[in-house]
Amino acid sequence: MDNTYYDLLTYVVYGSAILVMLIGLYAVLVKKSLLKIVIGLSIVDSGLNLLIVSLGYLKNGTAPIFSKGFFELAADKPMVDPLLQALVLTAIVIGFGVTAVALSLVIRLWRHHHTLYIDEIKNLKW
Amino acid sequence: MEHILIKILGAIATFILAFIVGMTYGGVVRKITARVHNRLGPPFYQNFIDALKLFSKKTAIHHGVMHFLGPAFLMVSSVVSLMFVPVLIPGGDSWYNSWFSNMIYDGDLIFLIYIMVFGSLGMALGAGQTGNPNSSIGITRGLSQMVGYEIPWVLALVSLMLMYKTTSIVDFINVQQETGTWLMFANPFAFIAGLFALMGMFHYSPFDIIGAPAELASGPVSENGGKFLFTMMSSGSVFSFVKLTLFVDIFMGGASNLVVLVIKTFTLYMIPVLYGIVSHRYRTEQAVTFFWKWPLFFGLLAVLYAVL
Amino acid sequence: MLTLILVIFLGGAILTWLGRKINPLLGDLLFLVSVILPATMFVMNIKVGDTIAQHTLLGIDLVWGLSPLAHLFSLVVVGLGVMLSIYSISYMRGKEKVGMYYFSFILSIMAMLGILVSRDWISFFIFWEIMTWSSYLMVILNGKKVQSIGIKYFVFSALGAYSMLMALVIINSQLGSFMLSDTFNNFQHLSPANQILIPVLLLVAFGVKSAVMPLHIWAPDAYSNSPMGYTAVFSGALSKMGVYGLVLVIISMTTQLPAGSLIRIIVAWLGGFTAAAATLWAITQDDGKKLLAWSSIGQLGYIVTGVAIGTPLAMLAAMFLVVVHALFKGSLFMAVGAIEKQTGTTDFKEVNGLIRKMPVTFISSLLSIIALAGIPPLAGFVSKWMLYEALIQNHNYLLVVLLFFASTAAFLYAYKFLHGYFLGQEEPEWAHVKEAPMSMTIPMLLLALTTFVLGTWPQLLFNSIDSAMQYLGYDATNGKLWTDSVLFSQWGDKVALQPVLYAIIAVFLFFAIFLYFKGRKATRYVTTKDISTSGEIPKEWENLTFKVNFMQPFERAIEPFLKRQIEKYYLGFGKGMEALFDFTRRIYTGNGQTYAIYAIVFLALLLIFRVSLFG
Amino acid sequence: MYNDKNSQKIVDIIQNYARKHSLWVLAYGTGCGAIEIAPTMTSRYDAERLGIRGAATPRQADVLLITGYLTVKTVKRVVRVYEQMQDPKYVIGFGSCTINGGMYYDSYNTINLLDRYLPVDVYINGCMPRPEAVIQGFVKLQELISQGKANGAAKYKENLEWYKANQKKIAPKWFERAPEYNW
Amino acid sequence: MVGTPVLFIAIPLLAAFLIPLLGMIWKESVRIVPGLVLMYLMVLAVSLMGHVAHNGPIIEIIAGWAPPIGINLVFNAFTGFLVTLIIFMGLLVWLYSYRFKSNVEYEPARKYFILLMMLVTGSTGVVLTGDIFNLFVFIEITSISAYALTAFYTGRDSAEASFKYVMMGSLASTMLLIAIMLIYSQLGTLNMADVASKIHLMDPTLKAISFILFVVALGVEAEIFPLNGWAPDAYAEAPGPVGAAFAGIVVKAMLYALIRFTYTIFDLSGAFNLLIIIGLLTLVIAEVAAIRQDKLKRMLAYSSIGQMGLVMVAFGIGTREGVFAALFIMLNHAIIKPLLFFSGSYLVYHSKKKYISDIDGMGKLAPFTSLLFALGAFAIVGLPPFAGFWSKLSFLVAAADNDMVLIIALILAVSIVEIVYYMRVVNRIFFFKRTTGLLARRPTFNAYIVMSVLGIIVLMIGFFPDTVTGYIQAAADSLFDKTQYIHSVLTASIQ
Repeated sequence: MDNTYYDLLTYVVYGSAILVMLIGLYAVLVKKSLLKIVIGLSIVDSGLNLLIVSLGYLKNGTAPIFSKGFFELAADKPMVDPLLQALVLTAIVIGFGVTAVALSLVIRLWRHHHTLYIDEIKNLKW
Repeated sequence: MEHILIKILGAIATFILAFIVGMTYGGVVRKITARVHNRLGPPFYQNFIDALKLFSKKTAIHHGVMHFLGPAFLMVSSVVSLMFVPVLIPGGDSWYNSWFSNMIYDGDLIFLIYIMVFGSLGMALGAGQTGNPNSSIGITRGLSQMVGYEIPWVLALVSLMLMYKTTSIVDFINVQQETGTWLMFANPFAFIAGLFALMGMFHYSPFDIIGAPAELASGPVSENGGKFLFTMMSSGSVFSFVKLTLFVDIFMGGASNLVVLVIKTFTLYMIPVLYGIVSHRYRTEQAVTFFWKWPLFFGLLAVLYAVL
Repeated sequence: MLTLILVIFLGGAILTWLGRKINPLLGDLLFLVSVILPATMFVMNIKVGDTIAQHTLLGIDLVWGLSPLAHLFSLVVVGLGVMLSIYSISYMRGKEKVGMYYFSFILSIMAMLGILVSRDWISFFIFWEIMTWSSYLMVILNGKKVQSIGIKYFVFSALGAYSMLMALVIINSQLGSFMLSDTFNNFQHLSPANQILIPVLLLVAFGVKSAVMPLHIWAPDAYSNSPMGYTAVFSGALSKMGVYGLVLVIISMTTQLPAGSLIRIIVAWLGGFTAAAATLWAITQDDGKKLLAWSSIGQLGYIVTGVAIGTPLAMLAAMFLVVVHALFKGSLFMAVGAIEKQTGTTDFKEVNGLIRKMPVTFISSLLSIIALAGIPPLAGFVSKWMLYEALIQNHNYLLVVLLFFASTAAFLYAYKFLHGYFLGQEEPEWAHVKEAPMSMTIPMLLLALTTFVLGTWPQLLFNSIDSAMQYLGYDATNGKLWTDSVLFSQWGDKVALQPVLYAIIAVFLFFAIFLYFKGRKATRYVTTKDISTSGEIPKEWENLTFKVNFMQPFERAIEPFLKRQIEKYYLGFGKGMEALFDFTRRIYTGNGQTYAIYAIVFLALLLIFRVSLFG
Repeated sequence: MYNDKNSQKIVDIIQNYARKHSLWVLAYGTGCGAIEIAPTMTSRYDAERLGIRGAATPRQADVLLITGYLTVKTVKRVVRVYEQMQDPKYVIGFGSCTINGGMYYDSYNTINLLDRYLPVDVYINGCMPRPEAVIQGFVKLQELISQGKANGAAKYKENLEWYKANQKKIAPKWFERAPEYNW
Repeated sequence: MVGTPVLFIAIPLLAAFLIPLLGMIWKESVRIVPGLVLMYLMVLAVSLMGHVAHNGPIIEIIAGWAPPIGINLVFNAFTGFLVTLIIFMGLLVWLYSYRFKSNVEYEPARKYFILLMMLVTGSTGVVLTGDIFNLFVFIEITSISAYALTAFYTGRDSAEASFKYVMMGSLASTMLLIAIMLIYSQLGTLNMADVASKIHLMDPTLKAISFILFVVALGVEAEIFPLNGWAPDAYAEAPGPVGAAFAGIVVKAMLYALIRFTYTIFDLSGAFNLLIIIGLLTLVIAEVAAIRQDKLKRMLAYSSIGQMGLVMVAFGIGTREGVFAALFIMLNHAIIKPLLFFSGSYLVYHSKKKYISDIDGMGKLAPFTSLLFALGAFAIVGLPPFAGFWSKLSFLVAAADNDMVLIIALILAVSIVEIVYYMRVVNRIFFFKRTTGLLARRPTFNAYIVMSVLGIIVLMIGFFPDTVTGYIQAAADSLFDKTQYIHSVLTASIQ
């Protein structure tokens, strides 16, 4: 592959990741269902994770794993930044945790209000 | 010691003079009023007879200690303010002038204004203790009216004070002696404002709502007969003498002997009396606001005149 | 020593509060001890001096010393404090929240002394605030209208206190020192804008406490709502702290300003208007407490005017009035307290004819009222005379007329006060009323008699006022304005007080004896029901005393004035603000999504404006 | 007593002179007779030239002028007013109603003889008496005063029980709770 | 030395995981173990503070990789001060909630104390860490435990509050992550000191954007207007001690992160102005909202937000005195606001809706609690001689030194608003007649101790502020000394 095509592909990947984030943000800001909001949050997370992973990608890079033959490969193939992947792993775990908490809260809210319509859950205001 | 004795004798003489002149003026005013009404009127000495009768009347009851002290306060106010008013020009040409300069160097005009209201307060207390509602109503009317006329009065005095840089009455007389111009001509606006205030002070019509006999049963004095009334009456006579003399001293150049004094005070006295005879009666708030209109205007004019 | 005294006060306050919880008597005892002991220590041991004690907190030097000026004020505080503490024991007996009363009482005495000994702004401010909140506790002590009156008081106090705080941090930033003396000495080093700003801020601060006109609206309610035993301190001493501050600001700051004379004229006129307006309001009151409250505001107006004019005679008058006002107003408030204690009400329309029931209270009230009205020979006259002379000589002609008007109108409420409680018909309802206990009557009588003494021999007080004025930078006035008991003005006019007194006493005795002995045998007392009422005999329950709409004619005359209450504007402002606040808080809609939108919008805004923010 | 002829000293003569020439009248205008007071006092007949003038309250008054009939209702007030007046004091009965009830002699509600309830010094006859008669009545009273014979108050004091008994007959409740007679 | 800074993170985390296991053996241990842990940490914090004062900052390197590659913990005067504060507050919250309700079930207590331990872990981690991504992780730990604690009560609207918190929090974490990525993509490092030393190499636009993202992300947690919509709900609905923990622990840690970014990592000059602007906005809006509240805890929450705004303004002054004032306010707020929350939650204990009107006349029923509440109210509005006054004074002095006259005026005006609503409550407590039949709840013995300790500290700082100012001064100095921070971290080696 030549560089132009690679750059273009990079932008496409970045762009689609950001698009995914924006879709999630749309869901969070506009959708009225609690579940959809939670899903939106989750989508934002996913998009961000995609973005971060793709940021760390290098052309012809190899996985940053110490394995048999790694050093042979590394001689001509650069290693993908391992830090970002570690970060994304952590972020996925955290995102999972947050989603879990959010969903449990949604269940509680459903029990309490018998609705998932966010405009009706406004007992606390002003 | 001798000095003090002369002072005391002088004070007594002043008091007697004030009493006689004041009483006589009262009688004469009644006579004049009667003549204006096309009546014969009582003799000019009628007030003396009334006083004597009141004095000889029994006073069987009282309403408490302030009832006693009220007239006494009134008398104190009159006599003490008399002591501080130069009845005749001090050091004048008549041989008896020194008799009437009691304590005139010991107090100035502001002091005099304050000591003059001492009596009103005492009178008010005495009237209040009788428990007669008419008395209290009269008192509140009187005090309200006093607040009314005090403003033009003070404005007039202040304008003179600032013109001649003094607050001493003797100095005012001296100024008039030196310049030869009466202050009523030196600052006519002050005189006009002061005259309005004088009318208020004398409680003749239209400012006689305080004692209005028909509706208030003579107001503050309604529970007082006999010697209470006698004391009030004589104190009132002395007090009108004080007011007139003060006015004459300030605005009309003082008096060098008794004759001049009598002429000047009597002339001055006729102004409120004659105006009162022909005028209607103001309600309290009308009286108060009256003083806050033209008299106030003249007072301010007087101050302006003095400043310029 | 000074620290010890203040610590005794503070500890005494807490101990009294605790002691009161254990045993009322113990509380009373501790209260007396913890006021009188440190007060005595203060008077005996604390002499005028620059630095008596010094502490360092937060890197700021807190320097305590006693200036001659403060010494004068401290006399008022200590005197009133001791008198009122004795009075309060009886006054508060059987009431609620006595522990809190004692606590706040002692704390405010401490705070006032603290203000007076402070030589730096920080300790000044600390004690100022302690004074504010301890008096606040007093204002709301009876639990009536707490939210309106108390909050009003606190808001205005806070307004004043924060103005002061602002001024003093600016001073510190400009001059690098919190010391009062540095502030005044290096005032010229401030920038021109600050030279105006700081005096104005401080004037607001002190104007609030001394109830100058647009800032006075807390005062009538606060004065009348606090327990009477404390109101005397409140009006007599606590408001004087504002005056103390005004003296410092006006004499030490505005004299160094080119625009200072303008500020002073404005303040003087404000004082004059305060005196006049408060007097008119006092006339319309039907409650003794409120009447005296307004009257206090009016008297403070005179003081403020005198201070603002600032000539030697005016200052002498103002300082004299500070002391005298504390005396007579203290006595009057105590009298009202005694009446409240004995009858349970302070409404003029309910209480009548107490003169025979409470003669001592009446006599002290009478003396105090005469002093208040400024009638010779009592002390009120001395200060008024000096004030008028000073104003006239200083060419403030219209101001003198305004004050004269206020002072004349003061007769109306003075009479209304005496008439309202003591005169009028005696009612069977109040037949049981007894004179207040000795511990209440003696302090008030003592204060009233002191006004008598000071009215005749004012030089007793002039000497310490003189040293205070020399401290403020006036020339040695001794010998110019008075000798013995003769007052002089610069024009050479004078009033000799002793002859006046002798004349009055002589004439008075003569006529009193004349009236009394002339009819002593024949005269007997009849009840006040026995009056000439068109032949009608009033029934027992018929009360003919004239009380309702007492000053109605006068009120009609001043109606255009009465219609315009400053308080209404303030209330409107407050309501408007609250409505605005209510509107503002609807930003928090309660919808999580909205908050998310806020977050995104905020982010977007920051991103848009990042160039202007970060360049 | 004040008006005892035999004991008139020089002081009493002076005092009586003053009393005689300074009669302050409390006109109790109960009946139609009050209409005659006004001309008596004003320009036409001018009673003030004799030192006679109106008083506003009983405390200041010397003469109680009862102008006309007295009903049961008004007599109570009149007695009260009389008792509130200070010594020396005089009563003038004005018009025939005070003498014998006049045209109301048989009314259930008027009193016929004022003398039974108050000590009248001078009666002025007529229905109504003209101002000249009124003035003459006053002059008569002045004469009596100067002679020391106008001693109605003293009579009232002496015969207080009799007067009181008469008064109580017509308005028992009122007079029982009336304050004691004060002078 | 009793230990190393890493224990601040490790021990509570370990405790959080051990509590359920220990609970199986001895049920009471779920209550006692956190206390023991926190007490130990307190001892540790104090001794480390002493060490730091003499020997300079402690840089601890985790996992054997030296900075800038590995993760390091920084315990200097500033972070140590905050850690001590957090641990101390944690200890008080633990003591207070030891038996907050007389018969707390085993199950909720276990959850509660686990979450509390997590909260402490996260907060100390945020303060101590020297690595940006690590910071993110700790922020998330704190947040998630805070979400859960907010929703602790099942009966009320706490789930709603918590959900709002989750929404805002996860958006914030997204932004935080983006910002971290921006920095990493530009500079290739995540070590704070390293980033700080290389920040001038960054593209200015991206630098500004990443800073803005940091501000917004951390602002959500630090309750900046307009990102604080969740805060009043969370404060109001969480249990009383949790509210106190939010005010005393969470917000402090988050604010620390914000300040660290502003002062140490980024070199944007406009950042201080931004802090002042958002601080003022937060302060004004929060106080304005607080005056119209009818629920006590909500009012306290708004007041808390307002105080945070004040702290931000103080940090925005940007001078050493400003930082000193900010830290002082933080300290006072961390002491007084828990006092208010602790006493306030007893005052409205039996009230269902927690209305302010339900505390009318409480002064008679619960004198001690009421007195402490009043003390707290007096202190927080800055009345001398209580603690709040000195911090306010030092703030104003710092502001005046920078000629911020209008800001001073605005803040003082807002303080009047603050006085109004606090005094209204105090008036109600002491001077109103009891309108509801609700009885007062007697505080537990522990709560008495906690509240008294707080009250004594309030008085102590009020009368002798110099007992704490030394530490604050050192902390301010250490925050201000950027080069020293970078140097000490980057030259640290594995001992």
